[in-house]
Amino acid sequence: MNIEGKRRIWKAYQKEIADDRYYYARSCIRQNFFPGSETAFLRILKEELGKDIHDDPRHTTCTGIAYHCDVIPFETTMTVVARQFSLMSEAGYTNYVPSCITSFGIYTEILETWHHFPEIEAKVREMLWKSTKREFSKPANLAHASDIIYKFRNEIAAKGKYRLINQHTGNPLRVVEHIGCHYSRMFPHKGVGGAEYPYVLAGMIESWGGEVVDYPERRHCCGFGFRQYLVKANRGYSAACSKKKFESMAPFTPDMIITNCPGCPYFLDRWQFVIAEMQGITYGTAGQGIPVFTYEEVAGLVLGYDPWDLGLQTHQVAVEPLLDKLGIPYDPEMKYKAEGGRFIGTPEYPEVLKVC
Amino acid sequence: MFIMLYLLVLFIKWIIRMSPEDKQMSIRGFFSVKTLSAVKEIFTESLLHRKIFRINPLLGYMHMSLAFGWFVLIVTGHFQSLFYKPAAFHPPYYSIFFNKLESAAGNYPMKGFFEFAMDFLLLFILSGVMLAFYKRFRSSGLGMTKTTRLKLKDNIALISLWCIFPLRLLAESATSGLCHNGGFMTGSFGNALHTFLPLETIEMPLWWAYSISLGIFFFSLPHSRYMHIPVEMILIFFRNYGLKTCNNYNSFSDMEIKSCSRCGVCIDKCQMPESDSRAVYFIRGLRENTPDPHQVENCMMCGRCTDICPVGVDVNKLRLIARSRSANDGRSNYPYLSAKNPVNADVLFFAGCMTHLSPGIIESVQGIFNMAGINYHFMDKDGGACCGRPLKLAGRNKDAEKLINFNREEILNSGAETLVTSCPICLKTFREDYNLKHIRVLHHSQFILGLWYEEKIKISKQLVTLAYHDPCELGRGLSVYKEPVELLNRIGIVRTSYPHGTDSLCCGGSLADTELSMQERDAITREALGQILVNNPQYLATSCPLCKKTFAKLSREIPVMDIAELVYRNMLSRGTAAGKRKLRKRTKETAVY
Amino acid sequence: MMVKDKFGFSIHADNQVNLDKGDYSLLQKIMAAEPGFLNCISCGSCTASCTAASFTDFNFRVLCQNVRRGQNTNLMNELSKCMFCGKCRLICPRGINTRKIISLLHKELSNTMQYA
Amino acid sequence: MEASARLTELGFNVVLVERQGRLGGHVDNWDFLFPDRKPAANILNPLKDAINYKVEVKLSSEISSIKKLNGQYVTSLSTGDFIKTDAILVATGFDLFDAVKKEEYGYGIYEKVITAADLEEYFSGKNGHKLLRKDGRGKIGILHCVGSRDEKAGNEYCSKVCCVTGVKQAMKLREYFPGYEVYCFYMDLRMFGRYFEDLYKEAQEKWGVQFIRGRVSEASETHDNKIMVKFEDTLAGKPMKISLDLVILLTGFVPAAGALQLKELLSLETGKDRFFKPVDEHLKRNHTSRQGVFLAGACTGPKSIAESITEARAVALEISSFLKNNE
Repeated sequence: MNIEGKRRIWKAYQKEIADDRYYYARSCIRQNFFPGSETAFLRILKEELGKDIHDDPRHTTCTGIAYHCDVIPFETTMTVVARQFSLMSEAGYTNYVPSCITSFGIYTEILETWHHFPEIEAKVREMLWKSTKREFSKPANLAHASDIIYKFRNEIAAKGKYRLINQHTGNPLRVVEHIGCHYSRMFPHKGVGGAEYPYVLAGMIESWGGEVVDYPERRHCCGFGFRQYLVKANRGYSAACSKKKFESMAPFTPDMIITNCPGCPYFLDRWQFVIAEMQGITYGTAGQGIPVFTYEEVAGLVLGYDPWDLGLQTHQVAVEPLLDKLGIPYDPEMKYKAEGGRFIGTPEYPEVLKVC
Repeated sequence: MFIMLYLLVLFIKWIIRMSPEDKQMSIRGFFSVKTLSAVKEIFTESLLHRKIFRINPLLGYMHMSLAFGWFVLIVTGHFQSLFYKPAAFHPPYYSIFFNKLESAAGNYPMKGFFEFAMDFLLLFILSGVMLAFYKRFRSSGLGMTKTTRLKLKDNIALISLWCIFPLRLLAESATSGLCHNGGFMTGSFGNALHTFLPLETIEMPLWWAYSISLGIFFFSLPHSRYMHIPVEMILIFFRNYGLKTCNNYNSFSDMEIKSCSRCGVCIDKCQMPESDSRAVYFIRGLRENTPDPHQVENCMMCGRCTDICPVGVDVNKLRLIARSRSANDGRSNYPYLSAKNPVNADVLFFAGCMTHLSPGIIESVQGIFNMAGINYHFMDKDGGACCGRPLKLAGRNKDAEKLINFNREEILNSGAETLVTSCPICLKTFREDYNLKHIRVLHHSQFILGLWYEEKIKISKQLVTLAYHDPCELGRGLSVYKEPVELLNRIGIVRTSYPHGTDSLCCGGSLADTELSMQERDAITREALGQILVNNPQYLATSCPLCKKTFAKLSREIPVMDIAELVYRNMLSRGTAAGKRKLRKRTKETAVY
Repeated sequence: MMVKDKFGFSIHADNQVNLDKGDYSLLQKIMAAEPGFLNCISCGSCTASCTAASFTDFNFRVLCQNVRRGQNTNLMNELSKCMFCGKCRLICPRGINTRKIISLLHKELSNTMQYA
Repeated sequence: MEASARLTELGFNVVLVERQGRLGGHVDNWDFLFPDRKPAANILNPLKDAINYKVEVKLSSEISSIKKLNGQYVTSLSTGDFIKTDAILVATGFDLFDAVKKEEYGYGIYEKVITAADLEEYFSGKNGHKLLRKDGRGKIGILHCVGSRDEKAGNEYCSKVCCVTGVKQAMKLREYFPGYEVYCFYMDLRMFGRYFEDLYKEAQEKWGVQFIRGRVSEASETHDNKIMVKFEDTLAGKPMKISLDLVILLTGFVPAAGALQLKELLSLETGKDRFFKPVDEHLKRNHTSRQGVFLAGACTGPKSIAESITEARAVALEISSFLKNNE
């Protein structure tokens, strides 16, 4: 593979990312899936980078899930989104930073729609006014949370205690980067590096010392697909998608997977358990599976945050083997203890997948 | 002695392997006139080779001189020795070497005659040998563009056979040269030799050479094509008793294979590109138990070889048996074929797969039926099941049976008395494999002619020149030659100065062959067209949809039409020509239909 | 299956055909005996004219397509529907000897039960 | 070249302006041509000979401006010289579609993904590096319609000659690398020219080239450095993937960069495919709305070499009759 070729393409897909004063819109599901991630994001921006980021409790869902399940009309979505924008304006911010990829996709789509069809924007303003007596101004800059981390990846690397390097061998870790479908598929120019070879995560991996794995099913969806997962009978498709990816990346023997989407890490993580239990197949070494992380978690690890503070105990695939590779110390005792040593209970142990 | 023993063993083997029915048939036949007719046939065919005479007199003469000449020579020789020394029995060698053993023979009854006869016969045979020798190197001289390619064993036998008679001549001449006797040839030739050759010393070696070549010939005979000499006679007996090759390999089949003389007459008849799959080599393959797939499969089964074979070997039957051996039969099944509800019609019309590819035929047949007011049912209107013949031709009899049973039910349930098909391929299997009891199975040409006789349709002779191509399956396959031509003659003028009837060519489209490439097929078709269209008719008429399609592809100027299409056209475009009734009256008197 | 009960669903098999894992032995044999096998332009006239296809879902074009892609499973079941009538050979615009291919397939598949 | 040669024959003075440092354009990069596998040189050399010492040739000279002064066109070149002419023949030809634009095929990223032009260079021995081991075994894929009939690539038109080029190269590849199977991934095979269908059939029957109807959606590298492509075999109705040792992209035609500049300088019209638009597609294929400005060759859309040469001869006559009427 000729990396220069990729750099050429990356150059073609550079996007404007605001460097301070962000209005943060949380994800509906991430806080339950990987509770540590958004907290880590805020901590990194505030404490490490000293940025002004507003975490607004009043904002609601962007309706992305309902939208992608075809249960609400686009107008409703746009109106709800308009309200978020007005909250942002009200809080005195202009740089909108959603934590969720699907939200990012929704916002991008809506802004594009308004750009090309001003009459729709006008209609939405009217609807918003009718329903909430609110007005809004469009964000000056829209960037996904991962864009922000990407923007400051080198600062993070500089402050970092650890690098994505195998302490035992000294070789860079082989990292699979998985981009959420709604990040740049629809609007390649709105994503760092475009749609075919997104650079947003690859950039982080590079500057944190890891080695990006380019495998055939790189572009494939994790299988969340909303209805595919939400309707139980359809989960077979969902799992099959992840499996397709694992089969494809396995020959490259990756050490870890990094994602920038709410659903992906969850499914790439949980489906490894399901596939193992259903079919007795495990990926990664010693039947332990391939650990999956959000970019915030990895950033946190690089900066030397405590794994359990990052919520890594909520992962299905054990993270300890990777922590060992990274040479990051952790206290097994504390894995299932909350602040003040309160025991939070241990999960049921899987039959096939090896966990510590 | 050796050869006699060998034959006896073989004969007993055959008898044992025979099915009970065959045995009975043979026994019943043995004590009947059939035996006599067999003897007659042996005389006319095995000795005189009448059939070959018909093909080419010179070729016939060659075979006759050798077979008949030698036969008479032996007999005469025997009488000669008897006359010389009356006895109940002389060992065969006695008469053979008579002239040597009794070289100093004094006078005996009819000496002169015998000496003359023996010499004459020898000369007669020698002329045959000469021709045979000549044929090897210029077969066209004897009306054969190609002659059989021989293997080692055959060559040994051949050469020994060729040597026998010249050597005999030399030997006898030598003897008579010494003893100053012998006939007009041996005597004078002997004396001539004596003038410049030390006959005393070479006489004995010559007789040895003669007897050795005789020996070689008789010992190589069972392994060579000359095995046909004895076996053919046995075959003729059993054939006269009504035995024949059926769906599996029986004693009679074995006789047939061994009675092939590899005369090569069939080679010229074969339209296939030069290959080992041709009849004579295929039969040899069978006899040596080594027919390779290509040898078995690569044949259009037009039946021209079977038709011409002087021995009457049923090559197609033997080939089908060979195919069924290698075919993985019985694995196909057609559960999707669903029985239709019975219809009440007098006539069933079965177009067949091939006809469906030229709808013109269907339209015409239906048109004729309607104009004749026939109460018919178009059985495979929406594409019925295949008749099963193609599978049979591939040797897959069990699979074919499945289709046959299905169609059979349909036909019998329909309650019709007549089954008309426009495809000779279907017709063949309907007649031979369907056992349709009381139901008349006709080709549309036959049925339409019948309609004309019943005055149900009106057609008029017009000034249109036609060439008619007899399809293999209809002609040689089912011996339906007369009706199509008669029907055509009622609507036009059929010129037949090209291979027709039993000698008709194959169109090249045959379903029996799976090996031929399209290019090879086209070559065959072009060649056939060239011959058939020799006097440039207005239409090329045929009665087989496959022939039609095959010819139509390559016949650029002259349109190829099915007989039904021509008749239907004629009916539609019929002018009110006078004297039509008269014409019909005249033909009715002479009609044998 | 017990696991299915446990999860309430089962993982779907991958619908994508992997040509790297195709079995081309049959294709090789056919091509050796009948080079015209690759001449197919998938016009479908064979299937359109097919006597069997008018009764059932037998599709000779797809059957050959699968052989060319090394997908040989269930071929015999399909092939067993063919009546060998030969219409396809007459119709084929590329002059492919379909009947030879059919009998070759028939022999090959019959000999090796794995396809049956 | 052909046009200028003909015009000289007809007794006119012709100046041939060529952007590149050599004559021959794309054909000069080609190794051999369809349908008769004739070496490109055999076409080019006669054309060159025909103009030698007859036509004034100005190599590596861009056109900086064209003005019309009392009925004559004054063309100033980057080299500084001026040319006064009564007529201008635009024969800017075409550029090859930049395969990098089809990011999903990874041209310029995966070494084993090359274009038809690269392959021709390899065949003609112009670029030294070896593609595959001659004695190796494996699979080669040829992707048709790269940048043609593709709205995503901004080109809705068919580039016409790629299909047969693909077939030609498929056979050549089988000849070069007997151990490698060749797969052609096509949407439609447009064998428009004489003998093209024969080539297609020969490729199938003699060379065993496999044709798969379906556009490749994406290419990516496997762990053993093969290229895995995804596609649907639309004739089997199944999504499929296959890993290939070499992928050749049949890049289509796009209007030459130089043409765009001339469009401005001469204010010429172009069709929605961005190729020059003649006055009439049937009767005035070589005429522009501008007096004395003519068109020939691939600047009015994808053409085969034979077609371009024929057009050159046609336009030569058009121009001469135009000039004669002017006198």
